[in-house]
Amino acid sequence: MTAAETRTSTTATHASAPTPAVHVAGLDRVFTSKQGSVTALSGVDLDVAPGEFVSLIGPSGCGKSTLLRLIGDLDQATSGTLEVFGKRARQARLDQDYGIAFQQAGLLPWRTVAKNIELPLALHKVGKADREARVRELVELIGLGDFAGSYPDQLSGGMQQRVAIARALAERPRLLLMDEPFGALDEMTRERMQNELVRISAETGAAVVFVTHSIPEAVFLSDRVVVMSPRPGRIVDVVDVRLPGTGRDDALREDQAFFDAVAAVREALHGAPPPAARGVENR
Amino acid sequence: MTAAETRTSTTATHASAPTPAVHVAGLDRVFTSKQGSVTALSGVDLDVAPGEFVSLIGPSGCGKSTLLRLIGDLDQATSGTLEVFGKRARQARLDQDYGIAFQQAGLLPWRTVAKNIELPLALHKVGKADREARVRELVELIGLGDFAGSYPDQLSGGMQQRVAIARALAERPRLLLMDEPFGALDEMTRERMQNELVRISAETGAAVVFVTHSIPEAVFLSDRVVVMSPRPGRIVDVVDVRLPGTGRDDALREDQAFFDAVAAVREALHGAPPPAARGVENR
Amino acid sequence: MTRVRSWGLGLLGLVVLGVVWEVYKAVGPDAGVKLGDRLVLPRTSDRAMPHLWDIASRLTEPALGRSGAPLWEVVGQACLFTLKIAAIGWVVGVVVGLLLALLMQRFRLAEAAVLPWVVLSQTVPLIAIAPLVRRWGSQLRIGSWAWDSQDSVAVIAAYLAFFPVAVGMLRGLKAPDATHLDLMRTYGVGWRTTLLRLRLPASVPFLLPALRLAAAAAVIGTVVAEVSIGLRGGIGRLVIEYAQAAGGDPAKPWAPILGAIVVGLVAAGFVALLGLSLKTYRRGEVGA
Amino acid sequence: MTATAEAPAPVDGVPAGTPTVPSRVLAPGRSALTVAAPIALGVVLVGLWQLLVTALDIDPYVVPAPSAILAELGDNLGSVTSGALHTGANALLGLVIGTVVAVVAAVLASVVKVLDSLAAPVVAALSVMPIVALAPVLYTLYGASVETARVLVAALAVLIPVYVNTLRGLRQTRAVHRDLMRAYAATPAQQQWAVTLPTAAPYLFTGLRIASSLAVISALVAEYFGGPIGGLGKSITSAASSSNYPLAWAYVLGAIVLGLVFYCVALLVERVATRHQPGATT
Amino acid sequence: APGASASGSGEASLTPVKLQLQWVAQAQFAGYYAALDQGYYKEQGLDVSIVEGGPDIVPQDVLSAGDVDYAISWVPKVLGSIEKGAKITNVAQIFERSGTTQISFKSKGITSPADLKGKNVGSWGYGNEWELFAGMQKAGVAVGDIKLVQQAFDMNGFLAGDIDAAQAMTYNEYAQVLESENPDTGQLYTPADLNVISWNDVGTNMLQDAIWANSEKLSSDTAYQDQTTKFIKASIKGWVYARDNAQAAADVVTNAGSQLGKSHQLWQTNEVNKLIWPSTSGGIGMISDVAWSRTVGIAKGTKNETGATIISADPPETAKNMTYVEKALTELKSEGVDVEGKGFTPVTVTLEKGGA
Ligand SMILES: Nc1ncnc2c1ncn2[C@@H]1O[C@H](COP(=O)(O)OP(=O)(O)OP(=O)(O)O)[C@@H](O)[C@H]1O
Ligand SMILES: Nc1ncnc2c1ncn2[C@@H]1O[C@H](COP(=O)(O)OP(=O)(O)OP(=O)(O)O)[C@@H](O)[C@H]1O
Ligand SMILES: Cc1ncc(C[n+]2csc(CCO)c2C)c(N)n1
Ligand SMILES: [Mg+2]
Ligand SMILES: [Mg+2]
Repeated sequence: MTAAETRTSTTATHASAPTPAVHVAGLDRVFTSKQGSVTALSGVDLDVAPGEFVSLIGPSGCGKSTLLRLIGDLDQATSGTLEVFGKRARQARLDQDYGIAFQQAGLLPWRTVAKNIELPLALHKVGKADREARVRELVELIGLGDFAGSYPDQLSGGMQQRVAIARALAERPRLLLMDEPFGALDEMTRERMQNELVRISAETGAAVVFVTHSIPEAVFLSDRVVVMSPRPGRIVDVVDVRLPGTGRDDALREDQAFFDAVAAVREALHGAPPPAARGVENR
Repeated sequence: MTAAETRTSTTATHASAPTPAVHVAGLDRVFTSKQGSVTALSGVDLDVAPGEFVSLIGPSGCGKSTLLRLIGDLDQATSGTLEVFGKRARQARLDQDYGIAFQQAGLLPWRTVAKNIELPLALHKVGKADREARVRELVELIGLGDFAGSYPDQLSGGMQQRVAIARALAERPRLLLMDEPFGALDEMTRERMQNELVRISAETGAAVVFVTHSIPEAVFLSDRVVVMSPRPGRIVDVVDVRLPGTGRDDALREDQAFFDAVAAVREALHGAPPPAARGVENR
Repeated sequence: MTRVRSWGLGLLGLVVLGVVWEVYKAVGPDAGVKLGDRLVLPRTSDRAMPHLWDIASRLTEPALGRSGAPLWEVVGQACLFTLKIAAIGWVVGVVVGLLLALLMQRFRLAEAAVLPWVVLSQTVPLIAIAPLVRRWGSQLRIGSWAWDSQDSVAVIAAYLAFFPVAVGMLRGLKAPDATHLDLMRTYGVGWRTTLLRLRLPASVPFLLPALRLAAAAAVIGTVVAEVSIGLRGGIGRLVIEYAQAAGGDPAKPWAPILGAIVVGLVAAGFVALLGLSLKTYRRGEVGA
Repeated sequence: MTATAEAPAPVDGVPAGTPTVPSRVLAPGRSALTVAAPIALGVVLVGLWQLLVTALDIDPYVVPAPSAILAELGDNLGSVTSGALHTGANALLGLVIGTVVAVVAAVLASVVKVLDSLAAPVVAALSVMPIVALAPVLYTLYGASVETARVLVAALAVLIPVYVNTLRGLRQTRAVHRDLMRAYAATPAQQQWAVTLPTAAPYLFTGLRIASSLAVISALVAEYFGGPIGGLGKSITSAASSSNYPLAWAYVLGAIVLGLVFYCVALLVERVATRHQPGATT
Repeated sequence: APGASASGSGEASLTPVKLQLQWVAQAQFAGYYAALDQGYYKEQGLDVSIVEGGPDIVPQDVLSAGDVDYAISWVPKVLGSIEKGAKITNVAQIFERSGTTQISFKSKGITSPADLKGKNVGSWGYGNEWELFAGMQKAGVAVGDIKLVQQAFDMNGFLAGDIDAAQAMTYNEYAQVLESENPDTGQLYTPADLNVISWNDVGTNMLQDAIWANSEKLSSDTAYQDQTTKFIKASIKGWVYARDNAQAAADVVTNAGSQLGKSHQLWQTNEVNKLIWPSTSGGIGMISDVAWSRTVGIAKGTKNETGATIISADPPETAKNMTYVEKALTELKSEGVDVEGKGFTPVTVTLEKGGA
């Protein structure tokens, strides 16, 4: 109980850094259709510092994807402020300030692994030599050096997802947007990918906004976990889960602090305090 | 450690009941294709007692689905013994001794909810009045009384899955075969469905063979968890997870015994003992 | 609302086409536009491109021939005649196509052996078979019923119509998910019940476009066969006969062309209606 | 004209956790079967045909014997080949023109939605109209002593299946790919090249396969309505009109082979194009 | 089909007979339609149905196949079929002259076959091309010297100038041109605008429309022999009617379902009459030996574009048999019918635009 309390800060007051990677204030998104209107997001405030890892968690339909898409300028807010590195989202998109990965790997099936990773570079007219060097670097990073010439249909789901992540990293974005990128993976691959993402994000120093359904995943990866509630989608809680001095390695998964953080998020998510102090993901 | 040890029985010695619901001995399944041959299952022994709830867990490709399909006579073993209620699998299938549910709900899109549930009854020439009574009973059971006339595309994924389960139950089978039936559901729906399945299986007294990727799910639902390993697919461990006197309700999810069982399965699955006594599902 | 809009745009499209026709006719050289020594844009003489209003007014003038009826009426009669034969051909083609699809679905060997020949059958030029069918048919006589040229034309129509049905229906019959097939197997039901309860309903989204293509094919086959064997009464025969007047009466040959389009659209419309009655079985379809 | 059944559009995005098992695993020896079975059936049927004709002494104008057809084919191989080249050239040119126009039109219609609606009635009319009925007016429009009208008949026959299929393909762009291109701030042209067109390619090639043998038949039937001599169509009719049925059928055989060559080449191209796109089309 | 059959309900005694035409209903076949309309066939105890042809219908093969009892076809086309095994016999040579011409606009300066060299020359094919080839051969023009274009059902290719010299039947395509407007003058074309090469003048004319019968049945079936005489007799009466009542005969054909315009139909009737009358061979239906041997000679000696000839040897004796027509003519003469038409004078026909 106390653990949960101390770690839960009800407002997102992390705007101390000069320009936040993401600055969201009073953001609303209402979808109107023939059937009526759905308030997907209502009054969302959030700041993500450069290099910070923030997860969005919440039940299905609470607006996680919508928020991510707004940040990526793949969708327009109904009202509110949204800045990415101090610019308008559209400008940030045109400046290629972020990389993005979706739940489905979304590789182009007619391009090889290398060509898929190369895609954003090719589109932005990066020179051939630079492109090739970067691709070589990235396929090694994701451990698919031997598969550079393979086509997506020759890869397993997990391998495809790794390629998608490499593609998102290709232009060394300062911000990574990831929408349940590991949703389709089996448990073991997922765990490996998590470790890899931790390594990559640490190496590149990019800020990450990460959408997930899994509490342990959010806790394992993040500095802060943003807990959302549906209809209308709003932020109900932001849980600080990074204890100073804890590395995000496999040992963490078995650590008491980890279980406590999971419990805290679980509590924030389900609204009521759990019967026991240790919350646990139930799948 | 000790907890794990006491609960782990390395052989499946539950054949004390008169005729087991499922009796598998020395089962092999080898797929041969142009590319070569894959040993999907090798030397699998398993008995499931009537009314018992057994989960199969293991990494992707370890042969869980294959084993289930063999039991359901949807596929033929390469060698070994397989009996369902003391009969050959084919006979059991023709006698409609089991009901089956797949990962995808697999409803017929052109039939309403009621008509989908009614399908097996209609195919087996159950009288109209009986059919209607049974369908009414089942839609209530799954809490979709108001949706009997709806078409599958008008239901959410979770609702569809419930219909599929009702369909599997329609003929009151003594054995339920379920292949990751909740795989596509979000966490909360999934939890609800688990509770419902527990209730249903208790009410009907059917034996259940349940395939899942999720350790907590397996532990929550089952009497025993069968842990498998891939290439060749074999049973590496069978973990007794039902403590006498524990009910499978929401409280269990937060119980110490539950965490211990999860840890035991996790250990069996990953091969090495975890650094701490409490294993935890990491997604 | 959107329906009104799309109809409006469709009509506008026709108007645009008409305007393009007339404008090109007005500005284009009589001898057409050449690129090198190949004509790329057509001639614009009145003989090659009659004014649209001339085509329209020609329709209201007498067709010549016995009745003295206006051209549109004569062409309309021919449309009905052609439509009737095409309908017979369509039905026969659909039945044959369905049977072939069932055979191929049921027996893998049949599929392997027959399918290539089904494809091959469509590479045989109709003009080669039309007179043959007439000749073979004329040997047939069952009781008081004797084969006549109309039957030959219907057979030709069926020859074209069966193809899309056989191919489309085969795909449709194979369309059910593996899960659904497994399900039927767990119910211990045989091929027939699986066919009735699963394969046939699941094939509807494939069957309907196939039926529409078959309808178009049946009309095409009917017209070509009518031309080939000179069967009197239909659009095809008018194509030949009105061509003879093309020099002195340039608008006239366009009349049977319009007639052919009308017949095709009516046939396609009929299949669309059929599709409405099978709506329940198309729920699985993603917005087309 | 004829186009093979359209499938309902593939579902956008494969559901997560699709089974690890390929839905249909090729049994060993199946590919041998696909070659041997049709040949066996063909041999049986042609044998039966030959037997019936010889046994019943059937006149050639009822049905010529396969042996007679082959004999004529042997004697007139040069003429059949040159006829096939003549007709094949028209068909090929028509196929190319029709495909290019259809693809350009489909791209325009997919980008500018209004064009699609505007074209709808014309497409509907063309797709049900016997193109051959247009042949006489096309000869008048483009001249009776050149091949143009025949090429156009073939092109028109090709137009509809390729247009309809390509347009459907252009609409299959997956949402995730669209988002991706937007995230890359790709220009519309880049989006077309990188995603939209490659996604549509298998559909285009399916249309092309349907159109391939259609182009041959159409070019051939167009000869019927006039134009320079030398093609297979004219040869078939003139052989038949002088009661030389075995020769007529030798030309028909040439037409069949030509149609099959077009079909098989298109099929091959389609296979290659669809190689890495699971569950694309037909 | 209207006018196709004359069978009445109470006349079971009539023998059903089918006649296969070479083309669709038009005045080219006026005599047969007139005979049907005037009840001449019925008088002979025949219930005749007329079967129309079409582009791909080969009348002589329909006859060989036994689908019909008689067929109308051109002699050179049939000679080829006979050599290919068709067992049929010319029992009445209705047309004495050839109606085939090669027409061109005056401006092209094509007045003789020799002028065809280097030109786009139209022909329908389908066995209609042999007189042209013979004429060219006679004038020393090789097939390779011209560009041969298959002519369509219409004359637009000619009118547009794509075809320099087009094949035209005097009774049909020639009239089609004269029914068309000259865009330069806004008036219909006139004969003065055209040069006409008639194969009758060149001397390479071949025998055209004849009545053909089944050789085997003729040789064995006495009822068929008898019926043949009756059929020829009634047909000739029909042709005599068409000669003496051109307008009425034209109307009969129009009523039988022909889509041709009135003036065109009358023109065709008149021109066809000119091909028959006056008969110089001893009566309509008789073949002059000169014409026959010329036809056979050309059939053996003329090569088409593929180098083939129609026939390689003389036709069998059974290719023609004048017994029946002679008998019919004798009977008709005794009935006072003018079967030679020595005094035949064609009518004057004014063609209207579009043949209306
Ligand atoms: N394009 C749209 N049109 C209409 N409603 C939409 C649209 N996109 C999202 N919504 C609605 O907005 C809400 C939030 O959707 P969103 O996809 O952001 O949820 P989510 O949190 O990502 O859910 P999940 O975990 O299932 O992915 C939902 O109610 C959804 O129905
Ligand atoms: N029909 C088949 N033909 C060939 N190989 C097959 C076939 N079915 C299954 N296999 C192989 O057998 C192995 C076991 O497959 P199975 O589907 O049973 O795994 P699973 O444990 O259910 O995996 P998942 O958790 O991914 O569903 C896999 O390696 C698979 O590729
Ligand atoms: C394909 C074909 N095209 C044109 C004609 C034209 N033709 C040649 S002779 C003749 C008059 C007597 O029938 C006519 C109209 C034909 N027969 N076959
Ligand atoms: Mg989402
Ligand atoms: Mg499985």
